[in-house]
Amino acid sequence: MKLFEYQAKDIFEEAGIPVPKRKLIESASGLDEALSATGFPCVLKSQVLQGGRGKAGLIQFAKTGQEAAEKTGMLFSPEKNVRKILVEEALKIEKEIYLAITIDPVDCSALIMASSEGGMDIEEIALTKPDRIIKEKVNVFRSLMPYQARNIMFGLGLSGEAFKQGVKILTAMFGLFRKYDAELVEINPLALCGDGRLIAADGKFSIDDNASYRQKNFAVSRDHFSNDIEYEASLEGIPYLLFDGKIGLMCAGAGLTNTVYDLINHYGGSVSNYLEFGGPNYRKALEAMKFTLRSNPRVILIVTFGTIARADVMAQGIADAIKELKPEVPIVTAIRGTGEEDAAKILREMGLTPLSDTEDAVREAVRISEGGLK
Amino acid sequence: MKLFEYQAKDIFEEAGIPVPKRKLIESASGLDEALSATGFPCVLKSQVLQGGRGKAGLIQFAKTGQEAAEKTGMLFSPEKNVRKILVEEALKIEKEIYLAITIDPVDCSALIMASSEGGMDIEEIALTKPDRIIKEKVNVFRSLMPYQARNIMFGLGLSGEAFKQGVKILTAMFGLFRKYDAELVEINPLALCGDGRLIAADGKFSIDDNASYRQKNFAVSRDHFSNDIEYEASLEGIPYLLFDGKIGLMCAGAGLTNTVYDLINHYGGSVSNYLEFGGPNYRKALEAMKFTLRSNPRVILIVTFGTIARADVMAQGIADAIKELKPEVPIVTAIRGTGEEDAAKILREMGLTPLSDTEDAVREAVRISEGGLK
Amino acid sequence: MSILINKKTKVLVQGITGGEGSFWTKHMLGLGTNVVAGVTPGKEGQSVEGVKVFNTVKHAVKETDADASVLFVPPAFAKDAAFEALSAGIKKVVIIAEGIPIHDAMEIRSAAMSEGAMVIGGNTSGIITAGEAMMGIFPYWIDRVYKKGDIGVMTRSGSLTNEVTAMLIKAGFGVSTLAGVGGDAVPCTRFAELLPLFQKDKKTRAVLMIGELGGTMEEEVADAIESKIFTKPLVAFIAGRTAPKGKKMGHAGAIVTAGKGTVDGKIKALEKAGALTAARPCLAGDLMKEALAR
Amino acid sequence: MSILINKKTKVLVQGITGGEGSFWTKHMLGLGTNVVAGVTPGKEGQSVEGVKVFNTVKHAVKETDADASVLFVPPAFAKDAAFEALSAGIKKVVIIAEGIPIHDAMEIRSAAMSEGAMVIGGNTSGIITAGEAMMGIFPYWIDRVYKKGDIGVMTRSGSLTNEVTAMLIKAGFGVSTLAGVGGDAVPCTRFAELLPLFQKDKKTRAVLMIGELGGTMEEEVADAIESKIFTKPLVAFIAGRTAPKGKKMGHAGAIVTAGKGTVDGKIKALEKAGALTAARPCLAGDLMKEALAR
Repeated sequence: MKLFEYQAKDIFEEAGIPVPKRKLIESASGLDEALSATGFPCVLKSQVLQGGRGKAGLIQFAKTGQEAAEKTGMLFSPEKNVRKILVEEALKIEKEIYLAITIDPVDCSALIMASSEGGMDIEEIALTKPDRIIKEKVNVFRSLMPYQARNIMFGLGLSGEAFKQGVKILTAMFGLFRKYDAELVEINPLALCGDGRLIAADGKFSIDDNASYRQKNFAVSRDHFSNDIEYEASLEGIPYLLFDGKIGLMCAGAGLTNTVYDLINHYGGSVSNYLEFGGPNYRKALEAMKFTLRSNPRVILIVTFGTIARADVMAQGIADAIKELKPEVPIVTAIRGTGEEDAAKILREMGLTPLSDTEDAVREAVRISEGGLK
Repeated sequence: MKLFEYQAKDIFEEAGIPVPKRKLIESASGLDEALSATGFPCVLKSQVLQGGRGKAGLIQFAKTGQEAAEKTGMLFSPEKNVRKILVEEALKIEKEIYLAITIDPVDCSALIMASSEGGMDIEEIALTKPDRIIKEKVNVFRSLMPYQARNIMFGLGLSGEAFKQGVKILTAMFGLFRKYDAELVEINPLALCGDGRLIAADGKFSIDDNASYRQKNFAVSRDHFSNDIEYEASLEGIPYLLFDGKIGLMCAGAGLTNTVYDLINHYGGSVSNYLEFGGPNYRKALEAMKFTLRSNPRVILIVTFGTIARADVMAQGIADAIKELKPEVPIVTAIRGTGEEDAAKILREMGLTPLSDTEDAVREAVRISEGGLK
Repeated sequence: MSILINKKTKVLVQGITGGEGSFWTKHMLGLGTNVVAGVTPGKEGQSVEGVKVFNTVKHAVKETDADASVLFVPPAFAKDAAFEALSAGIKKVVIIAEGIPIHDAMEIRSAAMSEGAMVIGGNTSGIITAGEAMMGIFPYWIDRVYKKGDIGVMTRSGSLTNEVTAMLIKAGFGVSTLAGVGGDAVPCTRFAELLPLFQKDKKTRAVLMIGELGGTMEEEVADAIESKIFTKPLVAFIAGRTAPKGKKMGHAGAIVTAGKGTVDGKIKALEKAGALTAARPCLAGDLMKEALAR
Repeated sequence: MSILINKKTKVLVQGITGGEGSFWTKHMLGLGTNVVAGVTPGKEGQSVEGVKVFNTVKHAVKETDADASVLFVPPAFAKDAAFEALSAGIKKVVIIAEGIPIHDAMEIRSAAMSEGAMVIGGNTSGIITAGEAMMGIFPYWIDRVYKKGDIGVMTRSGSLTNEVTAMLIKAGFGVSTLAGVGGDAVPCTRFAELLPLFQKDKKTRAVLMIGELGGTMEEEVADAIESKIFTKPLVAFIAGRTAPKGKKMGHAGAIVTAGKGTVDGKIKALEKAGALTAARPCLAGDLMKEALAR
């Protein structure tokens, strides 16, 4: 789960990492109080998870109360549809540093990356000037050692107080990385300010979803999703993505679902939703079909090839769902795997024509979705 | 530093390890309040660091208030000279388990030892029936894993609730071992009570002196020493032991001091104190001589062979100490190492006869201590 | 011959008394797997499908010389169970569990590497040597999916593996050993680490790799081919070629980030190294014939 | 020849700008030691006794190919400095500091073992190859203490080493390499681990071991002789034979506990293995003659 900037900064602050003066507001009414905490100039930062907020106009500067009020109104407008704004003091930044900790899956070490050329173009720098990125690996059974933090900070060209502060910040970041089962802890930019202080001006923090059972401080909320359906599906534990195409997918297994998605594109079709109901969800055909229908598909395509996720159980679930939901759209199936003969029988009894080849099913679904007769 | 039983139990309790109901008293006046907490029967446990408290009569049972008062008075009497008593509920023990974590210096792992034959005779069992001791090593870069705790608890023959509690207790012990830089964490006996509970009936906890800079919760106190001189020397950082012989040692280096101690015994002499003033203390000749004189020696024997601990600096320190303290006992020296020529000169100027051979010096000191003329 | 497991491998099942553990123990035995012991703490003395249950792996290994272990434990306990197997000297461990915390996976892989062991998974169907033995959850009873043959298969997926392998069988091939490295972002064994085993195995003529977008495992395979660590024919199918950037579709490992891990990049690297890549599952069989004819 | 260090060893000094670091750098150079670099964080660009100072070991190694490091850092920083040296690929590290926390020492020794490196110390005078090079704090300028010769010396002590070595010199012998394993309860290198090096070294005819009560290092040496890992003559002096039981006299390592580590036990084990043990330091020379004459 990705945390929002305001959550990341709260965690940073708790760990002793310097962050700007700031206040979160959820409506324009909180602005005055926030401004009295931050002063001017200030920054209005929309709390959304997508990247490139600056270029999308979701980060605004203001020098006066009036300017701040106007821009806050703009961001909260239905057009921008921002739900939370972090109001912050504007920093006088002399230099932007990049600092991140992630996982190296090959070495199985924690990978620290740093660059003295932080800021918006860090991905570009990673691609074009990889030597400008300093790397240091940390054995997962050991902690970050002070010498490793020093290696980084000397590599960044820091000295004096900023050097010492940098060592402390990185050490604190590593503690957070381990404590919160993080996939990524990133400060970008870590601002070296005019007064010599280092301040985390922006931060990313991503917590491993598989560790949610032991990381209960943060819950997925509606804010994490771009629409209600994806949010509600996530509450059911069903992987779901909404698209604007014509075929509603109900598949099992990420690899197979991705492949079906590719095949639909290959045959010129389009997808109205991506949905997996295999694995632990293979008895959830009813819920899966409800979510699929909400994407307004012209046809539902069901492809499975399960082992534990038994074909007959899935087919029965689909039969029951059809009885209850009475979908008006045609349904194409290729349900294979454990119990597939029984599955075919169940589907035939429902009046469907079960197919056994994935490509046959995809072609049929594409044909129907493009106006062909069922 | 060894902790007292009451300190160990406080730490255990903080970590969630079950301990008996108890109250520490420092005089007989606290007894009634303590008894109201523990009830009867109770145990009066003298808080001293030596082993074999039971056999020395330092642990007493009482069934009534009167009995408790009598025995408390006895323990606090000048003869026994106990400074603190832990008053505890008496447990109904069905089985005594031994559980300890220490360091394996060869493997550099944490070594867990356990036995279902705990209690007073555990050292005997370790020698005569080593197969009754279950061992499990923990890589120092990893934590104790649940499976390791299970290996131990199954090995002890536990099951059901006691098994689960045992896993928790050992896990907590391991946490304490690492958190407090422990050399030894021991529960003996871990009492399996009539009601199925496991309770730490007695505990040993030893914290690495070298880690005292980061383990500030516990300070050495007068209670840790058998006399004032050893306590005061420890406050100066000077290793010191008081004996009842005739030669006061002022030596440098543990190995050399031990060797001089051996040589004195070899030549039939006896030692009034063991004292090292080398290493970081090599400029503390005055303090060292004060402590040495307090052991009432018939002769002071000074043997050093230093590199960083410069001979000339030590000799000058001794000369200054003689001027200030004007000791009446004779002084025999063998001060060698860096600057030894200057050292010899300084000592001669003080009227001493510096020797250069350790055995010569030892023989001379023994001779004088046994009544020979200086 | 085969890689990783065969009829003689002495298999231990951790979590054998659970629902999945006992169900799959029956099927592993059914395929001929030499399941010698099971472990469930507190259940020593019981038996499952005739297999003796022990309290600890240490005890099970002492009594049965088990030399491989398959874990049917929930993801939160996978690290403990894997460490228990490794500490008892077992050098081949398969973790089926889906949802292992990534920091745990890091530790498991680290421990395995430092102990010279191979942990396969998590989030995998496991390993199957067709007609001989399996450690995992394969529908070996469906003839058109896993038939004995001489093609080694390695995969990141579950259902997709059934799909693609069925195509291979349809084209007249069979499988020597199939190893699922699992769909997690930090698999404990990586594709390229299986290649030396397939290279050495006389019964494996060629390898089919079923990959996915995200990560760099397929690129590492291309490197291994380039540097002649693996010289047999290799055919790859890679899912997710049309997945929208930045959207999380399924497996945690399948995230397109920082310009790396795209299907295009993987295909280019593999083809440059001389491997053939199938655009659709149904092409895997024909491409394998082509690769073997070269 | 010699063990561990010689004239060619490229020595790094960590903590070179401190009082002790600079003092002993001068003396190491004075003996002919090839000190190639120093490290003190924040002091890069300075020099000490003509030796260049770097901010990090990584940088120092890159610039100078240093292959051994001696640490003049306070005990609280020993672990960090040792790990820094190991991580930069240095395989020989000497830690002088007295007072390293025992849990830190465990971690240092563990790391060294897993990286195939040798860390000597802490709480040691270090290593000296007489007349060639030293990493540590030896009074090499006192002729009667460290003279070139063919007796390898290994010791747990400082001042006592001077005492006993002087007796060896007095008897006409000299020293090939002297290695102090240090007086701590958890030395990062143990006596028995030095024996294969002395065994291999052609310039070492025999070994003098200066031991102490407590621990089991001397018993391990007896085992190494029994199992023919070490076959040259060995003479031992062991301090503390009359130390009262249970009293803590000096070194943390020198505690008599649980019936193990007594001087009597050590002497019995060594003599059984065929080593000679000196009852007093002054007998070491004569015993060495006897051992070599056998």
